Amino acid sequence: MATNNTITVKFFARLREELDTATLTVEAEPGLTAGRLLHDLAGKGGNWAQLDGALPVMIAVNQVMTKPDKVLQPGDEVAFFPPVTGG
Amino acid sequence: MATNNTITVKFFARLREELDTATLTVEAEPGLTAGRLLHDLAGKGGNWAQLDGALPVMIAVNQVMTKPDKVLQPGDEVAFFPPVTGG
Amino acid sequence: MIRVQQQDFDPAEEYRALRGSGSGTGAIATFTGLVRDSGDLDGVTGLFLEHYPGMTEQVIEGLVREASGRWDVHEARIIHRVGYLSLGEQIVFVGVCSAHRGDAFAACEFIMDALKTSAPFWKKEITGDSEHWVEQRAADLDRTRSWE
Amino acid sequence: MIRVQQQDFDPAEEYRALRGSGSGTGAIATFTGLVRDSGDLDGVTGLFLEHYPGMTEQVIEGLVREASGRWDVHEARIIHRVGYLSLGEQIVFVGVCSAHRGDAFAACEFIMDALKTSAPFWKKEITGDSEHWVEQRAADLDRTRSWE
Repeated sequence: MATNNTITVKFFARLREELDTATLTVEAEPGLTAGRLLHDLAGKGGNWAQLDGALPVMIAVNQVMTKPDKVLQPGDEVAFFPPVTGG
Repeated sequence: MATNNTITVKFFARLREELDTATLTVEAEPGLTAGRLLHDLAGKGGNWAQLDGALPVMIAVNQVMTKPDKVLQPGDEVAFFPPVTGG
Repeated sequence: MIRVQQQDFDPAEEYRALRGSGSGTGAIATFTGLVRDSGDLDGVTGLFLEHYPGMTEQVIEGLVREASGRWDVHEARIIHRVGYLSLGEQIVFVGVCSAHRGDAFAACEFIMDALKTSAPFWKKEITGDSEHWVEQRAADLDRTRSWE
Repeated sequence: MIRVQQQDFDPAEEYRALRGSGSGTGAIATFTGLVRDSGDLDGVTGLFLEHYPGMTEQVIEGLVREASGRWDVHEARIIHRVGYLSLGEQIVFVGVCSAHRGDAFAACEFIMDALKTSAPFWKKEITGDSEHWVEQRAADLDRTRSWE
């Protein structure tokens, strides 16, 4: 879980596999949006570059689906994942 | 079952109860339609009078739903019943 | 599989049969109707169900053929009970399996709707001290016409 | 009743629970999804299902609340499996009971459609020698939007 001034980031399914990452922790900067965080992560290059628009990425903050302009707060849990395919 | 020159008439549900008749046999007259037979039976009076339009009566000939203008043949089985209510 | 019978049925058996219909089956939709305590009358304690033997089975076979022409139906299983039934008892079962859920749902609901308006069954509601032949509901006819 | 679990389930148990929901229940609609041999790929031998623990349950609870607001729903029971599943295994169960069949069918189909497009589950198809994350189908999104 995130501590005081951090945000927990989760990845699922194809993203989890291709990024080889289920969870990571980032600093909570004032005004940071979910979309900006996604863009920053894409800047790592390699497979991470796909986060910047190549394929649709869904966003949930604190387990509720949300839009990229959602501002993140310290302690938030933000998840990025492909469109869902259950049922 | 009907013999050579007769038609078997069946009643179901409310009609069977109110007419106190499950089955009867009538002569097969040339050109007799199901609707005409219904009208003739209504002529018996009493509870039979309801067959002449007071309440909807469905008609099946040889177990297939049909319209009143259907001409009956010797050996046919004609059934009169209220709108169905199963399921 | 079409059965008209007095005795009760087990939906679990029907489900097992549908599930065993082949490796292309991805979707099983079922419907079961029960005797409930209010219909045309309140305080219903039971039903009496009459049918037209022979014609009933033919009509239901026709409904299954029609559903199979409109949707991908791997198998349909239909059971309708007749005779006296008490409150809470099972009246009717319709189960359909298909490759896809949309077809399974549509065929199951179509057959169930059409059973109510096309198959020669008649239902009499029984309360503590009276009996009453159920009238066909305009809403049921409308539901069936909505499939046309 | 909402369960997300690895182990198999018995639709007959769920049906019994729905049937026991009260004397006003006249209609029980159920849907079960199975692993079938052709999806995005042919020759599928199994699936791997991943989910987002916690969020999944919240989303499904929301779908049940929404269905209950739109239709007469006495009870809804939903089970979705996760992990590795083989060909023919049960994936998902949705069962709804109501006074009336139209409500039972509609709520059951609505929940099932919305599960496919709103609940955080992801499906990977496995064939003899390859794996493939299933892509969301436009048709599934269209089905869900048709309820709006």
